[in-house]
Amino acid sequence: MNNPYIPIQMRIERVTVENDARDLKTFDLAFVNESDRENFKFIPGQFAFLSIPGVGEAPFGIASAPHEPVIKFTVKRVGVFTTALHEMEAGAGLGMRGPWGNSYPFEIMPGRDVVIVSGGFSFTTLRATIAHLLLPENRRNLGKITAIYGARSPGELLYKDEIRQWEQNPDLHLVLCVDRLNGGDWPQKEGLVPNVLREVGPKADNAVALVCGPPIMIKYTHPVLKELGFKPDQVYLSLENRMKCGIGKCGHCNIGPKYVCKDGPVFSYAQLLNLPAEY
Amino acid sequence: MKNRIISRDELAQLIDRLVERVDVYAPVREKNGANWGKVGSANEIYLEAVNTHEPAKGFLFPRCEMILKFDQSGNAVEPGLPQEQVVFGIRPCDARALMVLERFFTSEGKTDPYVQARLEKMTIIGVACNRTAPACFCLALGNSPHSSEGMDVLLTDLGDVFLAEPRSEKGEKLIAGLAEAEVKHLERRTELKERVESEITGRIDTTRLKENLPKMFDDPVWERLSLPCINCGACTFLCPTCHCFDVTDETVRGNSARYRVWDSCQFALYSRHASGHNPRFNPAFRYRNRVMDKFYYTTEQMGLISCVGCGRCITVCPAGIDIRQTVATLLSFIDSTER
Amino acid sequence: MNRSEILRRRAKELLSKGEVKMVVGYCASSQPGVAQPFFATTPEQAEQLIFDATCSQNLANFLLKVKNIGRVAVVAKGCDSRSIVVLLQENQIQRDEVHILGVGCEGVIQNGERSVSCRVCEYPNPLIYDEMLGEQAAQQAADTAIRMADEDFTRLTPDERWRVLSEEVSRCIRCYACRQVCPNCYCPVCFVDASMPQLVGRTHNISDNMVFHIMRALHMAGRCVECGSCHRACPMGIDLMRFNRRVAKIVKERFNAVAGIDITTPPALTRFSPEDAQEFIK
Amino acid sequence: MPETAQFEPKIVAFLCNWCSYAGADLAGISRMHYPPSIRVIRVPCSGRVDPFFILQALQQGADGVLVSGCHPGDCHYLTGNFVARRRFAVLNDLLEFCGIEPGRVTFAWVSASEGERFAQLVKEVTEKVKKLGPNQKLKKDR
Repeated sequence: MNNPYIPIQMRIERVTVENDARDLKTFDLAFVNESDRENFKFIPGQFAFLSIPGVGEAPFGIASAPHEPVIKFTVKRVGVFTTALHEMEAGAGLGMRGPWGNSYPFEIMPGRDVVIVSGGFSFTTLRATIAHLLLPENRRNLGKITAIYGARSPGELLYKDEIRQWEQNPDLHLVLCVDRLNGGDWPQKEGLVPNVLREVGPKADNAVALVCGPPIMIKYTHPVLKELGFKPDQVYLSLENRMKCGIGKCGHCNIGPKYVCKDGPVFSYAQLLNLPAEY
Repeated sequence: MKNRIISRDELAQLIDRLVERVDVYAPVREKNGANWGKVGSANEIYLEAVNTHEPAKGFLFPRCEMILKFDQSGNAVEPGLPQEQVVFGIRPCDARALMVLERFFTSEGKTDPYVQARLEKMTIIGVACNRTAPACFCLALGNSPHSSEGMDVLLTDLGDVFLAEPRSEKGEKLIAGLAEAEVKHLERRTELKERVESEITGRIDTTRLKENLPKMFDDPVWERLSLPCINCGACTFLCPTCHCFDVTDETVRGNSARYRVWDSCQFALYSRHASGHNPRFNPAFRYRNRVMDKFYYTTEQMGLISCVGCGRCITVCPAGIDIRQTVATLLSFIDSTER
Repeated sequence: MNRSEILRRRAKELLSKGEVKMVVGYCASSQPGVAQPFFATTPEQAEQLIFDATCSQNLANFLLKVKNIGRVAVVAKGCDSRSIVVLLQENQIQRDEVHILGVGCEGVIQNGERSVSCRVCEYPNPLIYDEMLGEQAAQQAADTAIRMADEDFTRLTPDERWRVLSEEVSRCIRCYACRQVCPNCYCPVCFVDASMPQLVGRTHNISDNMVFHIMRALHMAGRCVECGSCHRACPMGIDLMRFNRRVAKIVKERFNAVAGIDITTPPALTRFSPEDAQEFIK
Repeated sequence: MPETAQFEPKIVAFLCNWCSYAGADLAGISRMHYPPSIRVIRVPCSGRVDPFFILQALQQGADGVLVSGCHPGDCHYLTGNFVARRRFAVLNDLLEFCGIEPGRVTFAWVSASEGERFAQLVKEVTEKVKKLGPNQKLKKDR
């Protein structure tokens, strides 16, 4: 009987520091034994638990797209586990459990425009989604892809070299914005994500909106999407609650009767409307 | 499956035979009442108390359990399999609670291996209630002091003998050689059943709860209902169907292991994010979460109300809160708003 | 007119005249022998207020919970009033926001008998109040059995004392009812819940349980009013007053201080005197 | 308790930075010999020593704890050791009440000039803890 609590062994291939404060790092993990790769099939939007023996476990959104060779996680140093993880260099081993949760609704995207709204360092699963959607076999049956990604300052933007290329990519209308420009050579819009979204004003009919960011950003993005004409079942949110097991047993991540780890983390806004605002 | 009868001596011998083979847990005498204990012989068993102080939850889902041990190179090693154990003298509400926990931990393809392993190694022999306590309200939720859900064998004390009703092959094998029950025994049991059921008066209208509780979520009544609640974990830890747990790692002198320990949605940091954001920072939200989970959320998740009416959360609450009154206030509130 | 009636009459007056927004008191609960903290905000609700030997919770704890709704009246027994003094001294509540309805107390009950802390209580009447409801309670002789048991306990060898206390504490299921029911325990994040780093282990072992109870007793030094709420709240029936009685005795003998009986002298461990004994220091 | 010859006690010593730590330095500089049983943790003042540190030390395998600060009146922060004295008084009595053997946890005042006295103090504490044997109470062994 397989035990969902046993992590599979992974090895850190590469660690890239994402911001000047050095408290955001991206870890590229490789499977120690290739056989584990088969039963780790995931879709962008899902998450996994990283495990360090004796330190603990924590859930993180998978930042790499399924077609990429390594499994990417971007982690901010906030507590005991993330500090221990940040002290690890390439070559170190750690455990990974997953993939858990559902994914973004790729099955309803063909033939429609896609609007991606993201803020802060939760751009991880949406980065995976964009990379996945830009694959030729996915891109061709999609309409316009608009992505709005905001951060506090240019230094805090994740995957800088990648998003520079994406800015030039004709298949994707990427708008980067920062709360305050501090000079840098990188021209971006200045302003908060919800305002920039209103400015960009993507068309709502036949479109799907994917939103992921801190609770405060989600709170102010909804009215703007509503203004632009997005109906609740067109908007999908990736939520983040405290999680301890990932398989819907420990009870921590509940929003009303639903568990974010099992029934989410991606919910349509229509679903959330008849759930208590406990996220 | 044949109902049989078993005398007190035969029952004592049955237990003493079991004790040689497996660990037998049963209610034993404690300061003011009874509580679970491992018994060495039948005469240590004490069935006079209406129910044990703690529920039988700990046998299936222990308060602290090692789930993984890490060897020197950091590989995770599963702990050994649990031994065979017999839980004797469990009351119908607690047995139903074990069934609720089983359904929760093994639902929808994501089975918890530790609870599953214990389930397979557990024999449950229940004893029907012939007396009730002021806090008992199993009947109010449609259960009964004589129900046998979650049991392998249900015993009913008829006075001179016990009526033994098997509910699984394991149970049937256990009482195979005994004399068969006659009609008079079954009549005596029904008579006892009606008498004890008459002692529980209140009824909770569970269907109206299911329809109306979702609408009650943002109602200000919760603020007032939760004022006396001090958000301790007593009710959740003593509740036979509360299943929340925390996972924590501990390293002592070099060897580290991962543990699963009981947690409570009443604790302030239970739902706090790493960023510090806490969706249920307000004590009233946490009290609401427990009542909603017992009477509404689990009906959505598993199609049954997870409260079994054992009354422990009522007797143990330091603030004297009665969950029946909370539910009654909610229902009366629904009436007033509906008019 | 008994105290419940006086209480109801006064509560209705206070509420209807708008002198207070809420009267924090007790009402009957469904469980025999245990009252329930009750928060009357309208004269009609005040009708349910009672006061008798079942009113065992320390209501000072709830003052912290309702302190932002304006002026509040609270029913205060001897020990409750001492807790209010401690909370005032520690600036947790403002004196002008609390209207204290003092009541003499003959001791509250637990499982039908007088609670262990009431049997040795020396302050049955409130030390601080705005008005007294009914007569002062008579001072009852302390139950010498408890004093004798404490004496006998100290004569045991260290190993025996440790075995007795660790057996008690091994039953602790860390539900924190003792902490949540105590007016003195108002830390936003308790040291037991601090997880960065995890100071006290969350797994079940006697060492962590003992550390929690020793530290809690130490945090109560010079502040615990021995109301016994923690002892009565413990679902596992652990003898918590054994720790608190001892700490209160140490503070009384060493610093001649008793918690919450005089608002002008701050709690014992927030001050010092050059002449403090130091016989135990090398 | 049997005299366990080969038992080398592990003693955690919280030394206040201004007096006792300097006293230990002086003992070292003056080549005074004292048993290598103490593990020194430097704290700004004896008032900084939270009783929880002492309990945690005993939990994680220390056989004895020594807490030493400036003599009353010499405190660099004026009142640190006065406040600590009351805290240690309650802790000392409560630990004894709980059954921790007297001598397991020792409090002392050692000034910066008392190198000799510091060495003597460590000898005494080590002898006492050696006689008490390894600490079992409060020890967290999983």
